[in-house]
Amino acid sequence: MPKIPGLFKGLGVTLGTLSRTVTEGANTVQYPHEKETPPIRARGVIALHEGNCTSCMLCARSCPDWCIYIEGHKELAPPRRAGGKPRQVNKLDRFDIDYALCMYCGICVEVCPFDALFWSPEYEYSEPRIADLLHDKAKLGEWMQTVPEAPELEAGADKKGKK
Amino acid sequence: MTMLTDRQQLSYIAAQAADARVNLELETEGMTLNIGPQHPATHGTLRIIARLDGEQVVWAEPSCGYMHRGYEKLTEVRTFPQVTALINRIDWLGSFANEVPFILAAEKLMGIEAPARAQHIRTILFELSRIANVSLFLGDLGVQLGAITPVFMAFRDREYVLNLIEGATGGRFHPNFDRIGGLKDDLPAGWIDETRTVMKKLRNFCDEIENLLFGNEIFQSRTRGIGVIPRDVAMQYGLSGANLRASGVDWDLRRDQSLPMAWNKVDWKVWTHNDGDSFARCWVRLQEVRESTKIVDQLIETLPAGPVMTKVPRIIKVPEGEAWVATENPLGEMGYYVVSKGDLGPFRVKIRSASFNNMSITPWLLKGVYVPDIITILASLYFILGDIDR
Amino acid sequence: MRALNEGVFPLSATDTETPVAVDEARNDIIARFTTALGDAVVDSLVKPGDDVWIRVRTDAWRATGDAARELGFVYFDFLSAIDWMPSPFGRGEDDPTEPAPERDMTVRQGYAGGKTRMQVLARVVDPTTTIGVNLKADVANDSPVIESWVTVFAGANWHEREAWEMFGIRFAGHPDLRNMYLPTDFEGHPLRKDFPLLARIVKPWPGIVDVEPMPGGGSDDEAGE
Amino acid sequence: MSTLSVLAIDIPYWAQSLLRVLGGLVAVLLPAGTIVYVFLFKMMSFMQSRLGPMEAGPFGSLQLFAEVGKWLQKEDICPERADKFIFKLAPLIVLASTFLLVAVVPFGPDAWFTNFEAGIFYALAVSSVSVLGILIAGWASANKYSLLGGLRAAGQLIAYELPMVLAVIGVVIQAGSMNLQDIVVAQNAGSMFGWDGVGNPYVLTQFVGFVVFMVAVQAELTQAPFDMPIAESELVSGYMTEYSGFRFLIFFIGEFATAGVFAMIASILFLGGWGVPFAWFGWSDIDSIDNWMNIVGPLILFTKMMLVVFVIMWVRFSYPRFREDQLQRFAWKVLIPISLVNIMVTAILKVAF
Repeated sequence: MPKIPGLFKGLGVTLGTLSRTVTEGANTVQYPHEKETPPIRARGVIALHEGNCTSCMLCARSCPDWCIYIEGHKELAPPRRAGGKPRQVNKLDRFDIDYALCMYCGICVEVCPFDALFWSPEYEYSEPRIADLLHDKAKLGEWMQTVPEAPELEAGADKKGKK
Repeated sequence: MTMLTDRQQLSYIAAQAADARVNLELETEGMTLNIGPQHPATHGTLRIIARLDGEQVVWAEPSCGYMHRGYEKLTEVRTFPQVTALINRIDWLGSFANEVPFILAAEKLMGIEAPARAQHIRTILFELSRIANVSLFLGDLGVQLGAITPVFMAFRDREYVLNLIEGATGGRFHPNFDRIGGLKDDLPAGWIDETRTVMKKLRNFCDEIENLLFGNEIFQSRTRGIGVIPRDVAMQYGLSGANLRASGVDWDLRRDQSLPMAWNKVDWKVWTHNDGDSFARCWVRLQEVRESTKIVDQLIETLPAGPVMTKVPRIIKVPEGEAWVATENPLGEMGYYVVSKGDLGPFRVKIRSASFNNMSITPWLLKGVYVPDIITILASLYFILGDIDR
Repeated sequence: MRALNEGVFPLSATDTETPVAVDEARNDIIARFTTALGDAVVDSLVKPGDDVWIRVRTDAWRATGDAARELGFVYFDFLSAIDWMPSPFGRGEDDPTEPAPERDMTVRQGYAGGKTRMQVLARVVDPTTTIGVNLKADVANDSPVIESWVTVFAGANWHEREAWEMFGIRFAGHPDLRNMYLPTDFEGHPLRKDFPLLARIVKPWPGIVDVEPMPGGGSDDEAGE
Repeated sequence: MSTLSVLAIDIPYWAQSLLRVLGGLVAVLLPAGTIVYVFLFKMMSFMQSRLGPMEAGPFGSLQLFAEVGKWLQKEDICPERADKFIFKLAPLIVLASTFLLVAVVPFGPDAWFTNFEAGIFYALAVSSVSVLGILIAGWASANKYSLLGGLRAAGQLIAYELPMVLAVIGVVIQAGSMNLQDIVVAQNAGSMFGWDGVGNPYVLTQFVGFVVFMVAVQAELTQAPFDMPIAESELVSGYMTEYSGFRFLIFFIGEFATAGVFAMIASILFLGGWGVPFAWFGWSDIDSIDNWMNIVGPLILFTKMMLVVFVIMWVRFSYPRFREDQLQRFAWKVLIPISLVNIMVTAILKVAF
């Protein structure tokens, strides 16, 4: 035979939530109309700073899913100082990330020795077709504008410990 | 047969009798009910083949593998940092907790230890992922038993925890934040204050769930005495986590093991229950969420200053050897048996996931129960399909 | 065997914080197993403060399980296997246009040694002390068969099914040795090292350096400044 | 008297019939739609800290039409091994029971479809017809989940038929009539132990009967905690599993329309129906009531219905569900004895006073 209090407490909880929702508003975010700002560190999409990339292939090699495709060739660039020798640089022909394969682990961003890859919290880049998720370097470059500054760290953090 | 307990023998005899009754007296066949692979009670793609006599289960057998991703094979072709990204996905609700034992195993082989601050943050994030995981369990439990409201409350309050995890690590579900030798980064400013308020909300959520669900007499009549696992059977099947503690075994790897983590630096309690039934399992989990919020509260107050990364070579090669590290994950004991041959990647990783062992008891446990009790028992055993199939 | 309902475990985390050079408890485990099993214990290894490995004779596997239970190791943790042969495919990151690289294919077993390519590995724990022991046994290369533990630990059932389908190790006495995950008609045993990982074969590795050399330029393929 | 005689115009019989059918549709669909929007969409959402539908119309008020449109365009799937004719018939039987039920509900002194002397008897009998629809829906679907759901529904609905009838008997004894209109009048014109301040709503004098009746209604409507025939987490919607498109829609409408009609009957039996006791304005019997009560009466009844449905839905959104055997035990060992005792006490008091 059920005891009354337990059953009534449950009714109280739902009624309490009802009145709280009516008076204080719901927890829902009406997405297309209002947007939440993701945290600074949110791993939304990988942006490419093309000028920094030397097509060293480190990111493509360390990607667990093999979703980065890089092609490049070598070129002579004008010397830095007047009268110097022309420099040999790697020119990037293709830098594609297949976001259909990417699992957002961030290893490529971490291994990049030249700071060419960044995380951006941008998240609205869905495509109707899965093949369209293969984004080229032009598209990846556009996302560079959305890359935020790294956040301040909590008290007691040792900057040197950071890699 | 030494493995048969009295209860098992009884249910076996009952099953035989049920079969005989069905086949001879009423001249009807028992019905084979195929629960899953797509079924709301199976959290994914588990399939349970149940042979029924009316609504009573005569024989039931889970059939796994609908989501088998072959992680043990995949780890063999990946480097250690890549494996970390992969094993996030085993128990996808408590993913940070999956990384920790693997990283600890690799650190053990390399003979290094993360700095104190990193250990603290690891423990905080570990407990946060436990809260995120188990709070969803508490809500889902309601849905399995027919109450629809708790799950929305769980989703509502889990969101705060996920925001915390995302704020610190960048990933809501798959943080990939743990590195051999420490952590990828330190916490962002303001994170600790936010954590403090969220932990209050979570404790409030626990009270709400307790009033809404655990105090409800209907809930109690549905769970008490259903799916009783005696202590020795639980041990034989290698059950772990709340399932083991609900059977009266006072065992928590966080307390009973020396790992370079911060659990032994704070004050908390391991909850056990003597009944071993579904209610006990759920109740123990509810208490665990509360304990976790306490652990997090204490740890954020005592966070030591310092680096979060010790010195490790840029290209990590783990020395040859074998190591076993298990931690008390949200679902139970999760362990990695890592064999390294001094290479960039592990030679073999045996992933001992909690749900695999927890589910292996179901053929024994489901005998003789009613169809609704299948759902109760599955819900209370609490498995994540990715954790069974790996 | 100590009674479980004595409750709180004596070994708290702080007791073993500093690894000791000689681990009495774990050495004692080996001694106890040797007493119980006699010469069936082939090899053993202790990492002080960490873990203990014991390798037993193949035909004593079942007896080892029984002995473990007798000795108080009543908690069954897991049972699996290891294929010690190095993978002939490496990590699948070879250039398909080049001839396959030479690989060292010598089979080297891990802790507590071994003679065969495949070993069964199981872990049982004594819940009163929370000390576990890793048990290993060799299985023959040509027809891997070993006794089943199902009658010792009921939970070994699924683990043995998994080991059977993944490594092709047959467990004599297992009541229901069928595939755990894979379809019934699946051929091969995926976790054996000679089973190729198709995902790494159908697609070439994108990390192969293919930066075209400068026309008439040098042949260095080092990237960067 | 008919629904239209209040307007004091003579219209031909066919037109009267047409108007009655339209009135019946309104009386079934309007409460159903309101219940779905107010309780299922909005109240449930608020209880779960969310907003519910917000896009279709202001505050999602047109969501219902969007839903109906969606269901109507969906493919009408019939399983290959189903008994096709019966399978397609089942939802209609369920809905028909609702329409038959609303026929005896009085909405005002003269606003009713038919004034039936054995009204409550008829209502309880007709409400059981839906069991038939559910049972054949479960059987004809050729699906094991549906079959289990249908059988559970049959067992459950039959078990709860009895406490419901027994709970009503108390009211019938007190009112001395089985006519729903008479019961309404008896409540509003009556007095409680000599005090006639609020009339005699039977929720006060028949409180035990009211509780038993509400529990039985909850079970009859297969709402949580008695929703095992649907049990989406076990039986994946039970007898409705195989239905799609407009047949599912009919089940859906049937569920909430029946909830509305049962709530109306509950408010008629226990809450004074279309009358408000303190607004009885000195009328002593049904013939002396002013005509405008025929307009206000339905609104009052509607308000009371919403109150009753609120309780039904509140319980539904808060409780987990029973197990089938626990439900049977509850019906036979708790509800039926209680209602039998209630009848005895009522009869004794009736004779005594």
